[in-house]
Amino acid sequence: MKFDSFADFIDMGGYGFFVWLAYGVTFGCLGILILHSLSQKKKVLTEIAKKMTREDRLKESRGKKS
Amino acid sequence: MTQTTSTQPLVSANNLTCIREERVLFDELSFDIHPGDIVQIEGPNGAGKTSLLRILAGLSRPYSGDTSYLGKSVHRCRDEFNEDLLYLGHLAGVKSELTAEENLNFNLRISGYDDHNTTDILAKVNLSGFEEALAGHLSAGQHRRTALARLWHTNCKIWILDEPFTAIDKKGVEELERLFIEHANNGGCVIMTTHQDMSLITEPRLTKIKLEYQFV
Amino acid sequence: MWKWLNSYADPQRSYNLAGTLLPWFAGLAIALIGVGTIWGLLFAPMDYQQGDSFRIIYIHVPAASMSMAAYMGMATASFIGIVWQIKAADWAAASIAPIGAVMTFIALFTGATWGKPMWGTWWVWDARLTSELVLLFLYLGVIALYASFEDKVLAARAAGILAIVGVINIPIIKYSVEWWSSLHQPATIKITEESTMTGDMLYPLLMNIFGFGMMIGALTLVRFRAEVLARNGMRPWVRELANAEATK
Amino acid sequence: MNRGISYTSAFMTLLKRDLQIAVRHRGDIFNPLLFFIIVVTLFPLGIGPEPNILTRVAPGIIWVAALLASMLSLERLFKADFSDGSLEQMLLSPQPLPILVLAKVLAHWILTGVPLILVSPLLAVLLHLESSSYVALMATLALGTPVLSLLGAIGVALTVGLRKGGVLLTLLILPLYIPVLIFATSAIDAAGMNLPYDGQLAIIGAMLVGSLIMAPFAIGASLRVSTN
Repeated sequence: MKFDSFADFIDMGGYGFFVWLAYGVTFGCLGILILHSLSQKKKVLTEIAKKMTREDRLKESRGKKS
Repeated sequence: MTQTTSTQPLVSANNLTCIREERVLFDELSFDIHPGDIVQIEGPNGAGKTSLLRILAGLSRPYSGDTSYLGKSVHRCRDEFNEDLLYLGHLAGVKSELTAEENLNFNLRISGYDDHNTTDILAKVNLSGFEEALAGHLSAGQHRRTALARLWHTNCKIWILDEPFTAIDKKGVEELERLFIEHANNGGCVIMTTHQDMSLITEPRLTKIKLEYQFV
Repeated sequence: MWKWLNSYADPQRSYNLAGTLLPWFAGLAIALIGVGTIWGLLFAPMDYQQGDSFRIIYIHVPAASMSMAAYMGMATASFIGIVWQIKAADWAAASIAPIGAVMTFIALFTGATWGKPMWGTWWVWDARLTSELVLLFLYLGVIALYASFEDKVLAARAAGILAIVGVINIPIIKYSVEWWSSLHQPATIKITEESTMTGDMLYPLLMNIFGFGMMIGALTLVRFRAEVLARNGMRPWVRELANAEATK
Repeated sequence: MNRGISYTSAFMTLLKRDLQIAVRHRGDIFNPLLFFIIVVTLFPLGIGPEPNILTRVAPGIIWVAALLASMLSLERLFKADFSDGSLEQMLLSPQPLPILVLAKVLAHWILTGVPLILVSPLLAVLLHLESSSYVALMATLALGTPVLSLLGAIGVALTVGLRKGGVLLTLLILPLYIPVLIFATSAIDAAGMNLPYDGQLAIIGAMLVGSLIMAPFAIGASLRVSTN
């Protein structure tokens, strides 16, 4: 452990603001990217499901006409 | 192992699948077109007629499957295929800033011809006297005829025509039909789409390929 | 030669393969980045020149090196997709692009926060920062081009051509920017080369570089799976999955 | 029916046609040129008329304006041919596509690049460019603008089928223009200080040769994709 206290660790030898800004933004971006990537699968599948119901309706209406 | 015989298909489609915007237009479509065939692609709007013609012409790539020319995959012999192909799409490929003559001249030269007499050819499509007129000033029918004029000066065997009769009057349609029959009798083939009824080219002479509207 | 790749071009197989690989990549990434970052922040010795601000290196350098590597990966996938017409490669390229762009952004941002205490300014037109900025533009171009085609088969091919053109140009751009900055570098700003690192400083860095690589791999797999589903919406196996999702 | 037309003859046919169309459509030639001139004249109004400052920034201004003008005019390179179907005919022509594409790019350069080179000394006067840099300015423009046309045509070919291509095009091709910009302006700077600048010119020349060889293939491939 290179720091004597927790306050020291946060202070980062006076550079705390910059170090924590860099780490914060990095992990923030990564978090958003990860969540976005994970949510894509669900989004795609619900969209396909929606499209399938649309197609069913289209088939029905065509079936009635002919 | 195929021998080059008269029965060898000029163009064949092998298991063509076309998917546009996640919709299947046609799936595993196969057919052969032999010399002498006049083929009409039929189907409702949105069934993929134009897409099929563009795939056959090599402008679009199918999702899977391929087309072949004289038994060889078109990918392998694109230059030879292009030399034997005359394609006219929805859009005429006629520049409104150029005169009818310049347009025809350019279109022929870009396909490799250099010994043509544009005045004679334009006369065949009833454009005598309009040689010097800017294509932009011509009527829709005359505009179309400027594009179609190429059909009268070509040695391509494969004609792929998307709605060739659009804006053409009855007499003009008949002339075109006669030209198609003559071309087919000379060992060529015509693949086309049209919503108009033809008077000369009818059922036994005409082969139809029906495309259904696919829901999936 | 490409037969082995072709067998994985089948969408369902590649979807499942990506699924089996994913936990390994994700697990390794979390472990490596976790250990590397804590080690770097807490236990690595302080740099005698830059003090504790140098600890930004543990995310800056991995992000910067991976931003480049991701572009190479994307361009390679595009190349395979275009030349051998393997659609799975196109989908992979499409999945890497946004990840690479985020990496590039992180590299730029952490570079700026490191630059402020070191050089006294958030941004300098330093060769490395400038090339990184250009790389970000290249990524955004690929993403924007992919997004603007309705038909994603075409979109992938168009974006692929652009990615390949970009790869040919990256060395030229990099060289010209370096040459340009050596010409215009104001004398007052001295860029400290990374001073020779002791093992204690280096190991967490290597862990994080490797960990970022694994993380990119894992994210690519996640996005790749979604991309496979989106592009194969007409296949029965995808429809089954969609039905299962809808009834859930 | 004779079909033995040579590559050169096909190239010349297309080049002649494009020039002919442009002559009948004069706005296409003058608009980018006017844009170039107006952008350059805006700079002194924006940064003040001191000759010293203008001399310092003149190479950059002229070159950035040239980049923008080239992009503005490039947008229409394939658009008309795409929307009236002549592009399809070119793609199906038995002539090799890279040759046809090269003819189109050359026509574009003659119509937009050459006027730009000719008018540049006038703008250099307005911006108080060092008198020793005039030759360098024209030489870099002469070697550099064809590179802009060739690289830009790749982006145009990729976006020709899209309805909203404009901003996207900027994003796609401006990064590729950076090396040309860097070497061209530094050559002019060097000439202003009476230093040799043949090294920079040689590099731009190398870029020209490289893009002449590779760009037509990339443009052709892009056209096949975007007209699909």
